[in-house]
Amino acid sequence: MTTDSQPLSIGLFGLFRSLLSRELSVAIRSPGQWLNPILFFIIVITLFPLGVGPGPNTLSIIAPGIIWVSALLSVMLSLQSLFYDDLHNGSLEQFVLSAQPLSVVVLAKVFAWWLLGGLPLLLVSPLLAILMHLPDSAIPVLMLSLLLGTLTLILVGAIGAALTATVGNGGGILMSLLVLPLTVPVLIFGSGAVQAAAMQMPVGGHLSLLVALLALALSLAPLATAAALRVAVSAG
Amino acid sequence: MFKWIHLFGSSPFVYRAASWLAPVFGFGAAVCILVGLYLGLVVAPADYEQGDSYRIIFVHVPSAWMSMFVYMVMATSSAVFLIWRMKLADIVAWASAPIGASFTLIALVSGAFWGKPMWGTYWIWDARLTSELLLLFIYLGYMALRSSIEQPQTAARAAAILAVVGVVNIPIIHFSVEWWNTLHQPATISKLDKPSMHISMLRPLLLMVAGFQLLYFHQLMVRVKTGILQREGRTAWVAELVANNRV
Amino acid sequence: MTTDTTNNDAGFESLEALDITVWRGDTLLLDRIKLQAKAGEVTQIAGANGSGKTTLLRVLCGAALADEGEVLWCGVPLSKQRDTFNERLLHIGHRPGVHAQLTAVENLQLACKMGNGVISEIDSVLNALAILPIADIPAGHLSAGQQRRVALARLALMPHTRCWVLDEPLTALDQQGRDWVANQLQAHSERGGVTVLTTHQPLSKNLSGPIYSLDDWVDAK
Amino acid sequence: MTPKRKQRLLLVAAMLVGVSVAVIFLLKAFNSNIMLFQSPSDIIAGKVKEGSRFRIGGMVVEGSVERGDTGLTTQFQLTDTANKVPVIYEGILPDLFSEGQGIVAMGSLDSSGLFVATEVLAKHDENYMPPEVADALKKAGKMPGTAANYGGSTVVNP
Repeated sequence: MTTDSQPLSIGLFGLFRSLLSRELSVAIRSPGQWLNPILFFIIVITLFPLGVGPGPNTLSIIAPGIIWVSALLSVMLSLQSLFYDDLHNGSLEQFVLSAQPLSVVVLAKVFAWWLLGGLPLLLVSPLLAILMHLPDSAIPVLMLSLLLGTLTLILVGAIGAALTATVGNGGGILMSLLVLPLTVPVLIFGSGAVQAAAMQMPVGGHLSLLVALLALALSLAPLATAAALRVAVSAG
Repeated sequence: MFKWIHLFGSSPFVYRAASWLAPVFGFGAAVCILVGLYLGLVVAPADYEQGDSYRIIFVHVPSAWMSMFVYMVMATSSAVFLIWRMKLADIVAWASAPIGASFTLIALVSGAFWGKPMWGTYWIWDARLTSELLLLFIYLGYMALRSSIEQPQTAARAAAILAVVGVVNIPIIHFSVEWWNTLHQPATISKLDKPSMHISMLRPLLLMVAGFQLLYFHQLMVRVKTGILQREGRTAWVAELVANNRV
Repeated sequence: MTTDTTNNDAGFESLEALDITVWRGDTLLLDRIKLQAKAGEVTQIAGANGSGKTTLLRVLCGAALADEGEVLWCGVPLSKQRDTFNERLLHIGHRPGVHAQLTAVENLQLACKMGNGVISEIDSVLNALAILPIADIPAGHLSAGQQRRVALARLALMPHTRCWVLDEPLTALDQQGRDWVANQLQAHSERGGVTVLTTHQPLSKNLSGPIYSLDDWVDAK
Repeated sequence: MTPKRKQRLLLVAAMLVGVSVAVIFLLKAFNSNIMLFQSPSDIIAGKVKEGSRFRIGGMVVEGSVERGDTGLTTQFQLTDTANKVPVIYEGILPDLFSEGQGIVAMGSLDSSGLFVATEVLAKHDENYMPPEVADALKKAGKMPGTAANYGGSTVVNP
């Protein structure tokens, strides 16, 4: 067909970039969206010494698990509203009905969300590691595991956010219910890497698995999210 | 050549087939389970190491196996529904979810009862039990998602996507939990070349597996009938069924 | 712009609905709706509130699925040519896709990038719509009519689109705004484009085309 | 090729690259041997710091189990056939705990090199058979999973 030769004025990367800057401009104007999850992360972690007791030995044993579980919960909390605005103001419908690939839209949103909801966790984690008496040698591994892990969590969580976008009240809880069992591998290898580092055991295996999970999530999760968004839009 | 496949798009045909098959499967399941229980609980000898407590295997292993099998059926029919928009496939997935969840629950509870004599506690975070627990959560999530979306079409498509996502994830979850805790025994029957189970114990186990399989098909047929009636309630042929009191 | 290539099928394009049936729970919302929107005409869908106008429009542009029936673009089902159709579609829905936290310009820039629109024209179009002075305020602070105008600006920014599906484009607009929309519709029709819209306001007399009333279908049931 | 087709091809290619990266790193992880517990040899070799918590896996040395006079304290030695580590545990042992059995214990080393366990888990094997068959196999020395042929490697990589 001759009409197929109409050039697309914008490449995939250009599209990704403009969507990313759109998401970031929205986020800058509503700072609660990304500030609250990071505060939640810090507060939850400080609750554990108060609940479990301040003994440095106990704390250092549970530290990798606590930090990772808190990161997981904070990401899930922040993800609940990932598609809410765009579904309700009709932007999502425009994305679905455009000729641009929806999975690129999803990737841009996910990446923006990671910059706002994942990267800050990564940056404050050394501070929390010190509060939890995690051995200093484990801190680089903690940060690296969070870097790989939070991105995977957001990619997987986006599927849940898209599936529950049309569910009004209680959609957030439902989303966690769907997604949390699917995030178990990330939790296992993420906290496993930190634990291994704390015990001075090799961490290469754990980190390789986190990279593998991330690569798999990057290539498959946006497809599932895009499919779920089409369903959400068709519900009106 | 594939003309017959269109029959499965016809609800009255499927309804009649299910009505006919349900008692057949039910009878087969009853026979297999009764004979299997007799052979397993009365005829089969005690184990050299675990004594009589190993006999829980005759319930635990078939239900654990079914919990996986039913999920595979659910995911496959969900994929078929997403690709070809075949309504029957969605009904099968909808019908399978609670059955699969029940099998998972039975596997968990029987595993816990087995764990008491074996490990000295009802629950330990062993790999097999943990993945089974996560599988139960996935089943529950599927059902929760289905029931939270009001529009039946939307609910069906969203749930189907979740089932397909789950089927990619379940092997990964299984594998990672396995690594996380490798204390459980390796699968007993998966070594097809040389089952490490004595024939007197293997026979009732296989019978129980067949019985549970048939039980699932029986339950599936019953629920598929319900599902068809729910979705086709507004059609003439259902009205006719009701009028003739043949539901 | 690449109007010379798209004009090849001008005058032959059409959007057709074949027996569209939609159930909302146990009630039949749309019952075997047939309609044909031809090139160069403005096809109107009328009907009382709740008669299913918005749903029908969403089915026509492919955002929602019908329980039965099919939508054809140039004789080919939408499901078989999603991308081809989406490149030619301009849809302004009941929720117009204007993000409250972005300014009019930011909203339109993204719309142009997604839909291959003319970014350089944004300022002049906003000027014509009399909202240029408020173009740098987040859209959430604008009035309903001003937000409508932001959404409608896409009509002028994407003249290459061939099929316009508009849900109540005239709502909340004053006389000047309605005239602007009528001019855009006329220009689109003259380019040989297809238009389907719903409205409660009378359209300008220059715009010709069939009117389908969903109320008639309700009566026929 | 139309831009649209090219774009779609690009996305599919990116996806395939992603999946292959996943496979490559998966294989890499398999080769790098994630250790879930330390073996007695690792501990003798000083790979573990005193006081840090870890899991130890091995086989209970025949004849090494001593029950304490008071209460539930048990002391025994764990081996991977090459080295031995003494273990002390206070609590109820699982039924399957016996000499020659593979177990995993959680705990930490004290200053004298004694492993203080807080938890002991018994591995049980994957064989089910009547006692007579087991006896016959034992007599013939073909019993799977017993001390006779329970190699160190089986314990370390179950």
